[in-house]
Amino acid sequence: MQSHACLNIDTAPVRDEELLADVITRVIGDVRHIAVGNASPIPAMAALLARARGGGVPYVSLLQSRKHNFFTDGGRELFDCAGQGRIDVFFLSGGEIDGDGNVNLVGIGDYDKPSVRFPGSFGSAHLYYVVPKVVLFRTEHSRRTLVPHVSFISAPGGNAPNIHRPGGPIALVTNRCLFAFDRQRRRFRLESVHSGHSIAEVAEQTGFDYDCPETVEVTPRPSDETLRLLRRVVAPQLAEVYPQFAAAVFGARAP
Amino acid sequence: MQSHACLNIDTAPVRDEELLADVITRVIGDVRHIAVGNASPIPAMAALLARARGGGVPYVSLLQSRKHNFFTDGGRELFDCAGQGRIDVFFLSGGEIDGDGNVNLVGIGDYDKPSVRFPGSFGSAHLYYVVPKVVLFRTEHSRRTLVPHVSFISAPGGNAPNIHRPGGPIALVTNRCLFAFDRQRRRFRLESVHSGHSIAEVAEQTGFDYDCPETVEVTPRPSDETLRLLRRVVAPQLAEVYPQFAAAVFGARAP
Amino acid sequence: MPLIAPTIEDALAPIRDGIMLAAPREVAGVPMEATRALIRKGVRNLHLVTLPTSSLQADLLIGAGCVAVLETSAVSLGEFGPAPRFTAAAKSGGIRIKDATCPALHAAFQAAEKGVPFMPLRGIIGSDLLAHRPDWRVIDNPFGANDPIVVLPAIRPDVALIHAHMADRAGNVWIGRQRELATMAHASAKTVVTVEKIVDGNLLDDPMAAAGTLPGFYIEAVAVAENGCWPLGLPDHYGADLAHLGEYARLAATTEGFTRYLEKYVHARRAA
Amino acid sequence: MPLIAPTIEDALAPIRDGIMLAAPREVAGVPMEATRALIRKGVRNLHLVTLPTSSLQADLLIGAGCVAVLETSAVSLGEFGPAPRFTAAAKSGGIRIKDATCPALHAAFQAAEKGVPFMPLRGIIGSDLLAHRPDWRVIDNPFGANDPIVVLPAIRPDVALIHAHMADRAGNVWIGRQRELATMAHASAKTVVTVEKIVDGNLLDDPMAAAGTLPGFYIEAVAVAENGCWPLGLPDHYGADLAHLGEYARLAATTEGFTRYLEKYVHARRAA
Repeated sequence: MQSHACLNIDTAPVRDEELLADVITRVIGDVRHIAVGNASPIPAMAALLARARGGGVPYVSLLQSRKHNFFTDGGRELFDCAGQGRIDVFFLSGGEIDGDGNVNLVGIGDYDKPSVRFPGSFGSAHLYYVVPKVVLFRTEHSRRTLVPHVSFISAPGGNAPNIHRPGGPIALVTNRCLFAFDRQRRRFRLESVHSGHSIAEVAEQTGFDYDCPETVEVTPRPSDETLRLLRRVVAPQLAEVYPQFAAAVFGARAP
Repeated sequence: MQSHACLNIDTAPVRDEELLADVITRVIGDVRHIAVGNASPIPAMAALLARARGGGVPYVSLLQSRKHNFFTDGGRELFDCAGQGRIDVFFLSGGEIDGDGNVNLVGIGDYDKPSVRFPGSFGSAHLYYVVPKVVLFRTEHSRRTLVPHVSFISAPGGNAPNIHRPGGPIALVTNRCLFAFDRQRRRFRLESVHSGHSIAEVAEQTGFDYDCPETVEVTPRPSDETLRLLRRVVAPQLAEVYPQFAAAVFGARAP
Repeated sequence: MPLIAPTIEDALAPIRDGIMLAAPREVAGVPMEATRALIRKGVRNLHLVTLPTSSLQADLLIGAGCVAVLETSAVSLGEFGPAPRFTAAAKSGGIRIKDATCPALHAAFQAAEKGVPFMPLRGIIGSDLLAHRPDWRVIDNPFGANDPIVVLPAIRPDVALIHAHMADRAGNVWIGRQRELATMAHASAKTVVTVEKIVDGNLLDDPMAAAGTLPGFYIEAVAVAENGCWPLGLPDHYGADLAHLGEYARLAATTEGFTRYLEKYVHARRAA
Repeated sequence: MPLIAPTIEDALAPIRDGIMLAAPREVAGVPMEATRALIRKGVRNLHLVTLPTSSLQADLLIGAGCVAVLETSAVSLGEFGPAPRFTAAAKSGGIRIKDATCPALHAAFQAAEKGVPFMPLRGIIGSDLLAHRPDWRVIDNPFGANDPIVVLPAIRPDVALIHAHMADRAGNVWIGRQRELATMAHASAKTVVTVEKIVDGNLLDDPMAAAGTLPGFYIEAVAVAENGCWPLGLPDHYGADLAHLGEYARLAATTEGFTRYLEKYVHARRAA
């Protein structure tokens, strides 16, 4: 298995996860500190990729990691750190995400007897407000997940101007495309479509309205150097926190 | 010096400090946790005496000690612990103390250009409110220190009934006497006068009004067992935090 | 002085029907052996509050019928998918859920730690959480102008139940970086602890160890539970039993499967 | 990444005239060598805020004319009596004093740490402190009825200056039980540290050391200052120089004596 993986490590075709991590890293841009919450293997890949490229910069905090996590003040430090303005990037997903950038992590239907129940809001109802660059991420891009209006707003995409809100969404990355988010207008715009997918397919599979420019680029393929970093540097780091994911995607194990 | 101290350790006459510590320990009664702040060697003696008598009970926290201090959450833990209702006894002094139980740790005269300036209020403006048994302590019993009305209220002896205040003063111990404090009436009552002092002298030297019963007892002399504990157990412990005091009073040094 | 309890069952005495029980997050060293003992004890109607999230522990307690009210920011099995018993109970209305968000729970425990009635927190406004939390309020920031801010009432659990690597005979418990366990203990009336081992000496005597130690002063009882987080991991000491978690996720997907799981792994196995 | 500064002077670059500077309490390991370097640097008009009290450090900075505003719960030399330069400056009106009470300063730093604009605190009502702190407010407890409570605005210093036993080359600093130093760093825009020594390896790699470590993430610069608390002590490492403190108390009792002290112990002695 190990030797097999080594033979192909730099020449294997681009995996979907690699493309998405590369997109996310590009969206993030230059920052000082990227934090990644629970159950977010692809955002974790993206954060570790950013650091691998930067030679140790930016700081990366993987909430469930011991190694990639400098916090020593307990579970609250992530949120305190964000409240201090010291987290530049965070990731949120949602059972539902709508065109206003609202995310639903609670459930569908009557709150007391929901037809669908999600795990819960985690830190979204704070981090979405105070982290300057929140990247929404959902690998299932369908009318079931990207809806006109979420059933329950765990955290809203925007607020009235008098609400203290230095942070909010900057983009939504899915398995089909990249949307940018315009905070002033509270509206998504299709930015690029991943190779193998189409503008028409995105329109068909998206439940909310968004802006669609005349021409939309194809999401660039990750560079060979990016693939090398993902496979040789990031994958083994990822295996500490996401052993099943890392094994399934890369055949990687923690070093 | 050591051998000299040993010869007389159990037979030396009662020192003033020993009498006061014994009085304080009696006033405290049975409690779970006694905390002692900065610059309070005699209250520290009393707390350590209580623990020596109880064979390790109650818990004693000397704020400036490493050995007699279980706090591991930084400087705030004392106050948090008090806010939780987990400190039963604390000690306060004052540059001035008045008959309403108000203490002044700030200064005398115009606040911006005081004629006398004290160090500051320390934790009094919180602890006095939340610790059930606060013992006021002042070794200089004079009309200069025990005044009709303090110039500046660092912390008041009582509050209006709607103010959350589970704690407050229970007694005032001085070099001349013991006053008990009646929280309902916000007034001191002379409880006992120390040997060598008189009721008339207390009246002469006290600047505030207080209740004086027909007969006032002489403060009991510490028992031989108490003196033994103070000299053999407490004094060496005290020397860790109050080296100058312990050396001056007991000729004791930290073990 | 804390009780150094001869058995986990003895240590769990303060955890009675109907109390508010505080539980640590899923990566902080979860007292799973004690959780199984609680289920065997048959405790009922718990108000379970997680600081701030939970995984297997909450799911197991909910599935076993121990929980009436659940206050949490999320319950999930992480890589193993949704927490099936939590999800089923939520959908059937079998438990009352007080949905929160992680920093709100941290702040509410810190309010109790500090003995204040509430704590402010940024965010939350515009979230539907607010509508379902009548116990949360919005006030005007006293230091701002037209600046609404949420205030959260203090959470004061009856008992906190935690697991840690080690304790000494004075009941001092080494919690390391899991500082929220100290806050949890400070906020709770009583704290019950299981540990991998009891060590000689006093943890507070060594400055290095003391920095990560929760003083025995706050502790009601300590009992030894070796491998006490199994099948979850104890940070820095042992990892999770992934195969077992996979088995749990499969079995707990149905009521019948969950019953079999309980019989096999909870009722049939007494505490070591 | 934090700067591992070649000299204390280099590390002190962020401490400029007029900033709000946070200082640790007198028993938490006071950066006295750095304080002398600040005086030599001639920094002026500091807003010095102590968490929550101070002794020699504040007295020295005040006496040397570095301080315009002092926010503190108390300044005293403890067993050596009142802090003479603080007392003199207070009486002459040479500095503006914002009198506080210890837990108010802890709470206000914690407010900044949590990114909230204020923190409530019990007590204080009925104290004259309130009248002299127009920046403190009384509100009705939103969860009570007729229950006034004080709220304190967050304190966000420009720079925190602390001393600790050791740091590693990544700028991680071992602060042990002095947890308020972490809060101070979290609350402050920048944190400057002096340490007894720089150690090899990474403090965060050892779970025991990590529990008492302030991550380099929060640190601006670290410089070595051996015996850096002298004449005060460093908890668990060395005690105070009592003879020297006695000499200070005697000399600082007069302006002339204090000037002689500065010449002898501050200006004449460069950092080691």
